[in-house]
Amino acid sequence: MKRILPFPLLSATLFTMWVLLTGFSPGHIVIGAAVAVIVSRVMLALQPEPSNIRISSAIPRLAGLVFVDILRSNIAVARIVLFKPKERKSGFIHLPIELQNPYALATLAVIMTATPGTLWLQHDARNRRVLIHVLDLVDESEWVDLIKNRYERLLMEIFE
Amino acid sequence: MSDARLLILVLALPFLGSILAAFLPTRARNAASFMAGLIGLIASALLLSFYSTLATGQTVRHVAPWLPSLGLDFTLRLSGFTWLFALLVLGIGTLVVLYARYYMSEEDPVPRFFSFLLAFMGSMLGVVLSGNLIQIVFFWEMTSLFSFLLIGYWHHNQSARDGARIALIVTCLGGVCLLVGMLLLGHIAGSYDLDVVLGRGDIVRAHALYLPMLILILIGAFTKSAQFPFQFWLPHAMSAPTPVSAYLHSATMVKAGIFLLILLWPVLAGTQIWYLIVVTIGLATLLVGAWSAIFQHDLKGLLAYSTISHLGLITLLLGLGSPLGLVAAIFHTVNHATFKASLFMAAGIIDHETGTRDLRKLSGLMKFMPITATLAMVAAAAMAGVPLLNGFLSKEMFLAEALESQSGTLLDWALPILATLASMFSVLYSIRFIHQTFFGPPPVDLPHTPHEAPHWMRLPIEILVLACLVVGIIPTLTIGPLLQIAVRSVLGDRTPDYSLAIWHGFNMPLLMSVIALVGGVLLYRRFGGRLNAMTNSPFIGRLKGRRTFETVLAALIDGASALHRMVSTKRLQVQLRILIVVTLAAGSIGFLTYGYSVGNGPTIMLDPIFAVLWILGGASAIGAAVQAKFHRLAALAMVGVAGLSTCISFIWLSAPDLGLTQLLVESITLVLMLLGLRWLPQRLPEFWPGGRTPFNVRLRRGGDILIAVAAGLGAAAIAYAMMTRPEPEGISRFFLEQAYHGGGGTNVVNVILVDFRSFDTLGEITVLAIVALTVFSLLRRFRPAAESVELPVQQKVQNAFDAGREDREHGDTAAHYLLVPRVIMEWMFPIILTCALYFLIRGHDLPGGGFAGGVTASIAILLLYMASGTRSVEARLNIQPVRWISVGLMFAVLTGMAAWLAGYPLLSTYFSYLELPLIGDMPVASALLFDIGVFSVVVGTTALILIALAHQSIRTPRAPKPEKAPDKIPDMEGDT
Amino acid sequence: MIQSPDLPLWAAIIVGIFVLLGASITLIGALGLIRLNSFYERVHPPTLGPTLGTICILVASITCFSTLQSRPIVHELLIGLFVTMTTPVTLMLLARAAVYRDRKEGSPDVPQE
Amino acid sequence: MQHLIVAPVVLPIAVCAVMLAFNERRRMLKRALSLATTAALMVIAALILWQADKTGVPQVYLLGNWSAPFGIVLVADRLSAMMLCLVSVLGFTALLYSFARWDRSGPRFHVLFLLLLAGVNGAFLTGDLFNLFVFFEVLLAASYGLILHGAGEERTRASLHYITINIATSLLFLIGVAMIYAVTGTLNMADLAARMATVPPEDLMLLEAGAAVLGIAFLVKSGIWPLSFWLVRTYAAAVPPVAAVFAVMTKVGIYIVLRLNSLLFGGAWAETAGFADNWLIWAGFATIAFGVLGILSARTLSRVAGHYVLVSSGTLLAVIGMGGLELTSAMLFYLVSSTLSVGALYLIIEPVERNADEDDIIPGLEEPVFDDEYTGAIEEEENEKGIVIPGSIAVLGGGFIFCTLLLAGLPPLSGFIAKFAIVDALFSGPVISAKAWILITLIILSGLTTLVALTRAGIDLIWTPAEDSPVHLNVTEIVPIGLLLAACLVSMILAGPIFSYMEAVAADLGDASLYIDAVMNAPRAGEPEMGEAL
Amino acid sequence: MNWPILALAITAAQVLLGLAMGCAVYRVFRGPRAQDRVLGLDALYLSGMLLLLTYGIQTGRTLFFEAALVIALLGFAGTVALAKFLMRGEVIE
Amino acid sequence: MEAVLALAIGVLTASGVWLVFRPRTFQVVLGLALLSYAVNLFILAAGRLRTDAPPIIGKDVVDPTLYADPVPQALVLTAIVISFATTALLLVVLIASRGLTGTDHVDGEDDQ
Ligand code: NA
Ligand code: NA
Repeated sequence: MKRILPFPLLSATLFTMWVLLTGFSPGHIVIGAAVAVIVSRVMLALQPEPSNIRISSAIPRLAGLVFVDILRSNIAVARIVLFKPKERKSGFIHLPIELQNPYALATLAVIMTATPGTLWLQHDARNRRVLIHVLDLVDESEWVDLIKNRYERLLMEIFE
Repeated sequence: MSDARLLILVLALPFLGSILAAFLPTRARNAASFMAGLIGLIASALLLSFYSTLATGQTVRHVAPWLPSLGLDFTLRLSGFTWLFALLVLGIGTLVVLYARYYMSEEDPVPRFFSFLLAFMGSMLGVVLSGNLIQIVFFWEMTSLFSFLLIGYWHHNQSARDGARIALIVTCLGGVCLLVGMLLLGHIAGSYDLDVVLGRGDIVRAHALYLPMLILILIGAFTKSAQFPFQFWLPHAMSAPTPVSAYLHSATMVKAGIFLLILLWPVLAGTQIWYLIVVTIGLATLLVGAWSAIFQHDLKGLLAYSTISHLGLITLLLGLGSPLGLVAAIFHTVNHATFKASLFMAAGIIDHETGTRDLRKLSGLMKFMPITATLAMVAAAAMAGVPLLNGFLSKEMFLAEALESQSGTLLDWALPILATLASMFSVLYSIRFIHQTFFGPPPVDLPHTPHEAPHWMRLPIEILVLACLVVGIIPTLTIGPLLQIAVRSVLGDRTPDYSLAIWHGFNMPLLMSVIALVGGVLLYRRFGGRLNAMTNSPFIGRLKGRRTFETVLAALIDGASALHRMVSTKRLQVQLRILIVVTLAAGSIGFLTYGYSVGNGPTIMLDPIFAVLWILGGASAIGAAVQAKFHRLAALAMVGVAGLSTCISFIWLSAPDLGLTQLLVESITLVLMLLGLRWLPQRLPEFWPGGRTPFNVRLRRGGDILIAVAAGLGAAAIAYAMMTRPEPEGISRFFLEQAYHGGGGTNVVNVILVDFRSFDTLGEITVLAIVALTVFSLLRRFRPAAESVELPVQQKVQNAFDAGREDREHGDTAAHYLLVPRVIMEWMFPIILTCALYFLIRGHDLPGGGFAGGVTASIAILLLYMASGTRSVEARLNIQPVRWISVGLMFAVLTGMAAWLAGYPLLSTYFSYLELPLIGDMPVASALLFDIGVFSVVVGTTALILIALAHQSIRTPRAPKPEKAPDKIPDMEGDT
Repeated sequence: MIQSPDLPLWAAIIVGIFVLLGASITLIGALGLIRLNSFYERVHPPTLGPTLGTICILVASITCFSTLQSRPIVHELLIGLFVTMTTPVTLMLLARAAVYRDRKEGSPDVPQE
Repeated sequence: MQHLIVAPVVLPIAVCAVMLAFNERRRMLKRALSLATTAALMVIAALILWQADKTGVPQVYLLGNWSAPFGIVLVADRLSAMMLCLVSVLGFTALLYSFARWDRSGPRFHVLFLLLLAGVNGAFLTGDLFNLFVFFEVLLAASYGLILHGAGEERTRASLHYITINIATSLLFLIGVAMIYAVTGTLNMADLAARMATVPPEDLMLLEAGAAVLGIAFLVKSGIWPLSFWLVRTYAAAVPPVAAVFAVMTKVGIYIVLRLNSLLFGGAWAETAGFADNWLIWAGFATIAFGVLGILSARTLSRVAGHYVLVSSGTLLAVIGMGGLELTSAMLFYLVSSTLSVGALYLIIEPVERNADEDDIIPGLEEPVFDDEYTGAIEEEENEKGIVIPGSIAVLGGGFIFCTLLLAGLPPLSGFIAKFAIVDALFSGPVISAKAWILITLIILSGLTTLVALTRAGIDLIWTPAEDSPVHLNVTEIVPIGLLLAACLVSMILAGPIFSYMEAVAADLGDASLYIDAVMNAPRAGEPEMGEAL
Repeated sequence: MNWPILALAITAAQVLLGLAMGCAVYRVFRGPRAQDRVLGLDALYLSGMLLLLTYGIQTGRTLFFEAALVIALLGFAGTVALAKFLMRGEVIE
Repeated sequence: MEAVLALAIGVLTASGVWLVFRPRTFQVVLGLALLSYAVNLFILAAGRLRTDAPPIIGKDVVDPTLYADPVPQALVLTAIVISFATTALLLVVLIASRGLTGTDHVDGEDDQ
């Protein structure tokens, strides 16, 4: 199984993608399967870092959390843009971080950046810290707490 | 009686001999000369066999079709006159061959000499034997060519090279004039056939184009025969080996012009304008030549000017227009050939034996070479017109004709006087030639000790001198019949009565002869001693023909260069401006003719968003134009905005395929530009001295703005006119109707690309392949500018930063920077590839296709390179772009060729919908296979270009930097 | 003007509202590009478009096409997925580049490494 | 063998696809393949010519089996067949010549060379306006690659101009095609010709403007003044075999002008008949005059050759403008003769100049600053000394003289006949017009100036003693030059039959309906003759 | 039913998106730094993508979906390249 | 729509022409890019404008009046590909020229 489908999650994604794109005809399901198997083997050549994602309830919890956060921050940022509140102050934060798995880091980076109001700048692997920029920096520790407690924990659960 | 076809042999023999000689070994002097001599003899013998035919007054013709549609047949024609002339060419040619055998040194590549000589002989025969005006010109030009090679035979001498070049240019100039003249003559006479033309003299002379035609033909003849003012090339041709001079300036080359004038005399002569031009030129040449000859110190120079003078004499005779003049001209042509050839040969012997031709050094050679001296004296006497020699006879006829001239102009009384004067000069230089060479004290300081030449070398001179004597003493028995045949063939019924007797009683011509002889002797006694001290001929010496020629030529070249610089440019900007302006002008012709009108077809209502889109797009285009010089990145972004507007417009205007493709191309082009930008120099804002942009710069910019606005307005106006017109009933309907039923696809655009017009697509992928290979090979030799070789400043700073911190290693900054993006972009690689396959597969029915798919795939590769770096990617993936291109091209071509198997034309498609169990309807179109080929080529191409560009950054400069050496040599060829 | 698609009223209302909503949110995000003062502030609002703006318009699109073709058409989800994956990449790279450039010029607003 | 018509295009592409599959190190294999291909192209072209002449009607090939005007058609009539022959002869000889060493001064020479031939052949064969654009691009792209072949500063600089101008010109081409399509709704040249008469009068302005813009695109390629300043420099920068085939590239532009002028403005339709003639004549005159000035002021042989290319283009264009059966056939003969001769000249220039300056063998071929890390082993520039053949100077001199004669229009080679035929045709009318006189003067001037320039150069380079070392000539250098000169000699001897062929071509051109009918009624495969028009 | 109100809503949405694009282009023009322009270009592409989606809804055709997909999936390539160029001085190292 | 597109073509052309006349290679490349947008739109315009009528047909009998003219679209597609290729080549040549001559002036030498 591992030899035919070295990256099952990827293959599944590709298959789903193919079927979504082409429609649910039997022919395309066959082709989609073939594409999923063949193309995912390309990744073998690229030798990505091994990932061992644990399928658990943490995934839907994270997704829900992200969705709600995105909604909230959308409103928050829209408010800032439209009304330009005086008290606002933006700034950079150095954030210590335990995560080391690159996939976990990538996911965190995507979440942070996709959420309006926060921006991931870079991860310093040697000093185990990330640099982020926050649009509405009311209290630095609040952000640290938010990220460490809400996201990092869930991500640890999924990836490490 | 002889077969006319023998003429072919006569003409061909010299050429065959020439080719043969060219292949002889360099030192085969004897073989070459023997063969050449033999050819001369055989050809002469063949010619002699025509005597009986020609004696009856007939003309021999041989016609072979060559270019019938242009009225050009290969015609050989032998009349009495041409027969005599051909004999002269061959006879003297044979003697020259014999002479040259001894004259030419063993060190010289003699076979080549004989090869040229024979070819020249053949060309001369060609001129003489041609029965077609154009054919005459044909061989005429060939004589120019081969004389050029002969004159330049000793091309290690500067003077030989110059002499050859001047002769070639002057005679070829005449040649082209002659060609046009002959064409006009043929046009007037209605045929190029010589016999036809000769029969239509009256028509020709009465024609409106007679004068231009005459002038053109005369220029041809005069340049060849070294008539004033074209005479200057002839003395310079003396740098040729003496046998060549003997041949060219006695019987051939210079006589070609005379030949032509005699040949066409019945057609052209007899008008007032003919008389005025030809007589004047002939007279001028006669005098100028004779006068100049007196003052030459070089034996050959003296003979050269004497030749010019005698040619002038003959021309003058022809110009008179009287039949007797013609007789005299023909007679003198023959005579001059004999004595001049022998004199040249004698001069050659003197040169050969003493090592000099300088009259001032030569002296008293009579003692050393008595036989040669005697021969030379006889020949010189003939040249001077001494009685009992042939020169005397024809000169008497000339003087008689000079007296007879009745044109009613000043020339009538000037001619006899000037003719006598010229004869006197002739005597003078003949005496000088003989006296200074053979008499006087023994010579001192000669390069060689002179002695008599070998017997065989003297033999040709002996024969020629004998001819001078025999003709001079018993003309009626010797030259008489031959001359009669020749004259009759030219004049026909107009042939006059003439007498070749030596004694005509005491008459004016005899008196003039005596005056000339006595005068010449007296003049030599009076002034002969002073001649050696003169460096220049008085009066005429100022007319430096050659210098004038060179000056004119140089002025022409300088003028041309200056003019050329004025009407051309090396600058790209100017060229582009011209291109656009010319296009604008050309494009507006239609509008100026028919007026501009807007059509009345259906239009569509404006979508507000479309207007917004183009406010942005247009502003960005202008912004890009303004910013491109100093803010390249900004300009690039603005071009990107305009590009996006274009993409969205495509989609809005019902062209989803275009939108899709353009979007993909946009991305890849942007990356390409950035890859290139790396190697461009920094641009700093302009600083003009004084702080103001100079006026000329502002003027240029203003002009550019004007042109640009005009171009924009033009494009807009035309586009609007197009769009508002009702659509013509064109071919598009067919494609819409047939795409599915005939082409098996619902995306009509794609069906057009891979089926209806798949040949276009084949060409298109070929272009892609070519460009990729070109880029690749160009970049192999890429050499960046000095300041770009180094790392970009950003990387240097970042590396320094990494090096300066304890907690960092080299490359950490980049690694940290790219960590997250790299992870994401690597995992997107298979996703994008899947997308690429999706575009490929669906293209036939929906927007997409091989090109879109291919570009998508190469963007996947590109992202990988950007995220992970060249070395890292190539350590893992071996992309082998060239192989992709190769396979793709093969796929496309083979798919197209598959149709041949079924008996259909290339690229005919096959499609059907397969009913597969479980799977259902599957479209199977061969066009899809073709599209796969396209896909493959596009992937290979784009990847090759991007990778080749990307590789420049990691190439190692020659200056050793071992730590930066590449880990691995990537294989772009697909061969491990 | 192009006619609107042939939809039942309920769907038309959903589509209309979501399209307008998505466009408005995107516009607000874009306004941020104009209204905010520094680059690091301007980086944030454009994510309104890729996130909520996109979601709204995708919802409209899914509703519209699913209704039109009477079966769930959800390939729009892919766009959402891709945008979510790619936009952060560009923004973080760009912002980091900006930090580097500002730092090199000695700007006091950016933190030292 | 109905597929023969498509072979000149497809064969080189297919061979290139195969060649690309092999590593560049397999040089002998590639040489063998490309030489065999060019030889085959000569045979194919000869067969097509024979077929076209035998049948007398244009042979039509429906690509994809779609009938005209919908699909793309290839049309091989006498004119295209003649052009195919011309380019194949030049291609074969230039390729052979390149074996002397030029094919090694950069990678992928053979592929680019063959694709250039494919592009040129496609342009000569296609009967579709847009397909013409595509093949123009093929030949241009290949020419970009070939001009850069050997790299070096001058080549790069020259090609920068060349490429920029040609890209701009290609855009004009597209604009022209679009305008014509907008008015007529078709791209097929025969269909276009047939529709000319039905264009509504209010659309004529667009049609003519489109044709004019299109014409500019072709005229740039054919080297007309003042749009041709790039040409001389570009050709001079190219390596000799490339320059030799480039000699045919201007003729592609000429061919198209001739073809479209006769099809669209040939007088079948009075409204626009002779639309371009006067412009062509005066532009042609200007081009000849410019070329003459250039020849006189040229300091190097390749510049003489380049300006001669201009002279010949100018002559051809002026003659096209003047028209007439006799003049056209003379012009066609001149086209063939001048192309072959200038090709030979480009080939001989380098050995001649090599004699003068031994140490500058490949100008501009400098060492790259970077180590070559791609594959290596391609361009070991062993300056292989040729075999010292006996009398190499003589051979060289002989060849050079022949070239001079050809270009100056002197006998005994075809240049003389060509010049004669044109002037003869100009004189053939009852009244000789002022334009005819101007053209004659210019032709004669150009011949003379060529003579002056080439003699001067030839004497300096060949005769001036500098022969401390004999010239090294390769057999692969002599044979191609010899072949081209022999072709000129043969065309002199066989002038009769060649001229009757040219007259047939001219007659074909005079009758557009022949072409139109052949294309529009060409039957699809698998359908009865005269299949239903779709 | 074709609801005019829906047509109006979509057109209005398009105009709003157009204004969003205008804001982005403003940033491209204004700068002041290269990163601002790049940011503007990126935002422009996203608005353009949404515009295409609304056009798909407006016409009821799924044909324009792929173009939007291309922007979503590949549009960032250009921005990445620009960002890398700013940061590292070259796009591919 | 027609007028807007015509103006768009005009502005693109004018900007492109202006840039093509400039002395720096990069300007010329950008100019050619703008010109090729203009030309592509121009070709599309030659087939007349249609909105909401992409030439993607059903499988039944086709009414040609319902679709935009597909021919110009096919031509533009080919033109896009070719101009992409030649632009890439020009770009490479210009950086090669810059490397060899040391300047990015189109003539390979600075005139001032
Ligand atoms: Na964010
Ligand atoms: Na003396």
